[in-house]
Amino acid sequence: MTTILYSVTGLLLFVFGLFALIVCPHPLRKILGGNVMSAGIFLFLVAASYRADTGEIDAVPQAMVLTGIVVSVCITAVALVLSTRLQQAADQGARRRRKRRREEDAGE
Amino acid sequence: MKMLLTGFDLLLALTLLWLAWQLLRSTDIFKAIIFFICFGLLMSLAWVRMHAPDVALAEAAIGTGLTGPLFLAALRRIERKAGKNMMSEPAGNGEETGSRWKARNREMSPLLWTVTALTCCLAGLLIWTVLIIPRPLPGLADQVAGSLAESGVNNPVTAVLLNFRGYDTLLEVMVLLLGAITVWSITHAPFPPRVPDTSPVQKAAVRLLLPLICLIGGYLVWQGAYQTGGAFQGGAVLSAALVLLLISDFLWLPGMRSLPLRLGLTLGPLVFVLLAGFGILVEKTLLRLPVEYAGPLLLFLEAACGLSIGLTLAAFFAGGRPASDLRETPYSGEAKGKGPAES
Amino acid sequence: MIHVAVALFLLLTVVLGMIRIVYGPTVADRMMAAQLFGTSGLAILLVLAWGMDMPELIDIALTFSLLATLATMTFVRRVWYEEGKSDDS
Amino acid sequence: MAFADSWIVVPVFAPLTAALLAFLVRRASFFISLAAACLSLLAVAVLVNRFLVNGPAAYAVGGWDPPLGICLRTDGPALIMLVLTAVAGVGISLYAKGYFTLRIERPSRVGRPERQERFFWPLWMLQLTGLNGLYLSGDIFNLYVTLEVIGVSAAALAALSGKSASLIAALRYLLVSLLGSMSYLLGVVFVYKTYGVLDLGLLQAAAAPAPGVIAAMALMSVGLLLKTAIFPMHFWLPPAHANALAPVSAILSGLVVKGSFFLLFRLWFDIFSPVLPAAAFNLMGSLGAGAIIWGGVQVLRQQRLKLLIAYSTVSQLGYLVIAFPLAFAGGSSQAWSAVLFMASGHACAKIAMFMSAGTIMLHAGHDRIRDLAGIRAYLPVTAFAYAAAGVNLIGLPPSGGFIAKWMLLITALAGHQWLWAVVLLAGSFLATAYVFRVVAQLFVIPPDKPVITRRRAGLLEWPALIMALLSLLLGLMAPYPLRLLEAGQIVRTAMTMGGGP
Repeated sequence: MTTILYSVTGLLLFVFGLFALIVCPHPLRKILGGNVMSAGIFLFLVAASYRADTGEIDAVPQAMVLTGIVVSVCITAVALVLSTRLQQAADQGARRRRKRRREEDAGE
Repeated sequence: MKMLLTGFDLLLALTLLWLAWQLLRSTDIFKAIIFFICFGLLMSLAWVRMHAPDVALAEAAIGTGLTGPLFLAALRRIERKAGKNMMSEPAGNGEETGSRWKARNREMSPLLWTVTALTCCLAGLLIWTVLIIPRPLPGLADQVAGSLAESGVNNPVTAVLLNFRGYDTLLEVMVLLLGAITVWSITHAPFPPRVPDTSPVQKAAVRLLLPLICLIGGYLVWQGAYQTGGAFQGGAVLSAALVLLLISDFLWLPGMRSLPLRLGLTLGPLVFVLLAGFGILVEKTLLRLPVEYAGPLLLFLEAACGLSIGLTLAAFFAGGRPASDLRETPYSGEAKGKGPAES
Repeated sequence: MIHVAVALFLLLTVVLGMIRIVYGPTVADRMMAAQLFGTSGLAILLVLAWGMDMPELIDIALTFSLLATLATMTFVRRVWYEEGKSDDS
Repeated sequence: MAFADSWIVVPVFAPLTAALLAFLVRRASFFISLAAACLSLLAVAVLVNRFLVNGPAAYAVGGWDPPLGICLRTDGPALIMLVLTAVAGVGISLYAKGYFTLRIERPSRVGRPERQERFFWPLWMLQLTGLNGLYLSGDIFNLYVTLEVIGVSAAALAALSGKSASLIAALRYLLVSLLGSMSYLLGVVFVYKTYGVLDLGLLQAAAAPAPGVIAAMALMSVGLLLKTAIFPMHFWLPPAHANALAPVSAILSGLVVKGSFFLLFRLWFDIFSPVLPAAAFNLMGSLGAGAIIWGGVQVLRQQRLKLLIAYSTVSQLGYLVIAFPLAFAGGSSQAWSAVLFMASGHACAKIAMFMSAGTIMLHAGHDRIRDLAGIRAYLPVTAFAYAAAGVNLIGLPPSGGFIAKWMLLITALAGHQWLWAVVLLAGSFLATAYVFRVVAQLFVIPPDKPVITRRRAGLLEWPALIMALLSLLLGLMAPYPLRLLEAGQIVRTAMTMGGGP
């Protein structure tokens, strides 16, 4: 019961994240979606190998999830820095355009 | 008892789903990030319920403790122009004001309908597959238990992570380093204000917390061999100490030299590679550890990796290479604490 | 038995606390709600540590409590605090 | 286990160590990287030699046999990809040195090319680590980690130029690659849930129809198709490849997409072929047909040289998946030998093309095809390299592309699969059209055009020519790769598990 419940929750989280990653325009939202997606997969992975009746714990999926969490924080950080840099570039471009326009106005 | 536990699980699962839905749907990005922090917290409770305390600890330290602040810091940098109306409730859809990602019209376009329908189908199919798969297999639990004595540690998760599947972990540590190199290659860290106005309360708090956090981080790294803990969790806690320093805008930070940082970042992977080579020399097999020395070697490895991981995660938070790297100096450029224009 | 009931009750309060996050109205309210959330979660962890006989959960609670300051400080310094400053960069 | 067995780890660990050192000691980063590339080439040569003598090898990392530990394996297809990567690795390293030297000499902005170069080397070495790790790995979760190494370093390389367009493309690339690897990972979870093991060899033995397998294969395949940019999931590729620095474009287009494709190929043919229905193979074939035709038409519409080459990658990748139904129906090894020929020939040709395009861009300052007339007079070697690589894309003898398309066509005709045969021929016509469109421009001498200054560019021109000639002469060298594949095939049928120390 517990296994099924958490497995299904994990899969639904995966689908939610997938939906956000595809549909939302804002990069932060996309990255959040990716995080939810990976959390869903990890939950599914551990829930699928958890056996409530015997209480037996398989360490391999847990190690896999640890690896996955670290990888996903790494990708999150890179994506965040990329979007920050992108915003910076856009701001700079806008400032440059504004300055040029001002100079043109002054020239006239 | 059983029913109460089921009730707890059900409530937890429903709340997780509701939170995920909210964080993906809410109009305000800041709200979404707060939801995300709460989401991480509840995920960690779910890990506890799955009897995976190592994962719960990692989720607490990395997933929530660090990712949340990462998002908050990035939000500030991205939504600068939108900052004006962040204090009050944004009128209507304040999500994308001023940023380059303008809010699209919220009407359901045919494309959106298609994507929604497809994802619903996907969810249905996946859940159906899970329901028809027979009982879970024993997996590799028996093998792990059988070889645990030769691994040099008592915690099965650490044994899998560092010994049985050490190659995976080496590549994973490399992914972290790769992330740090990527972040450095993209931009330089934003420069703190020339005269930081950190409040005395915060300074005092940092002074109190810093040694405590370092202590706990070291303790978690050391404890990994016996029970819950390990290089990743301990490293994440160590990085929290560095992040506290970064947030408090200490003056000496912008002048940080790049070489010691690079040494620190590569220390863990270097030790790992040396250990792998040592395995070839001594046992003629990559990454193989002599059984009698496995314990101390793994502890040494964990310590080195913990340090590097802490530094790497802090580098993620800093959001770029140090200002002194490659002949960039903090205040040589334009005035008013703004860095030299990149690109 | 009793610990599960207490944990369930605490989880319920957490769910109720979410109202603050949803209805705001300011960012500070939301941040405070999240912090409160963290405190309740910590309590749940401690209760479970005692009830499920898993002492390692105390370490998790400790980590949570230490790292909660991180989010708050980031919020104060990077989101809230710079609000007041002139922002022409 | 003997010392000599450890050669198998060198292709992974040489670039890995080089990445660490190149990040630490930046002044020597080029020499460190070149040394690592050469060392991997040497190691791959040793591996090929050992393979021909001893047959496929398995190496249990850390002395832990599967299912607990991770196993590295060599077999025919993996070795072909390793040889390709190692050769291309040396070529690209040399070219990149020339490229950055020239850019630093004439800086567009002070300090920027230096910075790009310093970060290029460790990232490139990590990319090489990921690719070699992927080809050698025998564990589906370890493959996920290598996929992430490849994905992140590819996005980082794509962002290296720092232009707004390339940043947008890199962010999209990163997110797409995240989506792909997540989908793959969920597939891995389903596999683990169904069979309880992660090792490829054990999976091959255990592969029997089970409820979770179709879901697992669908998820893993979609993820890998997305990463390989197979039509209609190719949307991210042209901007990412076209806006990157020239050596980076060569890496991305020549090597990176081949990595995820190789994994797809391995899963479909080595592991799960008994449990997959014929319809799945036909679906893959139709994706390939779509890629060839749609991509080919898109190429013809491009006005920029680098975009043109990037779209041609989309089109050429179609040939790789169109072989799936052919190999399934033919039941012969010919179709999948053709796939490997196609992959290596295309990799060499595409690397040569992007190198030439980069050289042209450095000299002319732009890459508008309209204004490139007569470049041959100034950069004869580069123009020739472009044309020679084009011959491979069209599939004229004696190129590797010719052998591959010939084998595919033979299989299609033998199996009476006329539709695929028609698509193959149509693709060749489209390729002819877009290759000659550029080649004609390059070789036409215009009456009065501003002379571009030719600078000393040996490191820019010769690696491109050598890669182009390799792709051109691959057809003549065909017996050697085929020998590797045949040796692998004997063992494929009787592959034994484990093989630890």
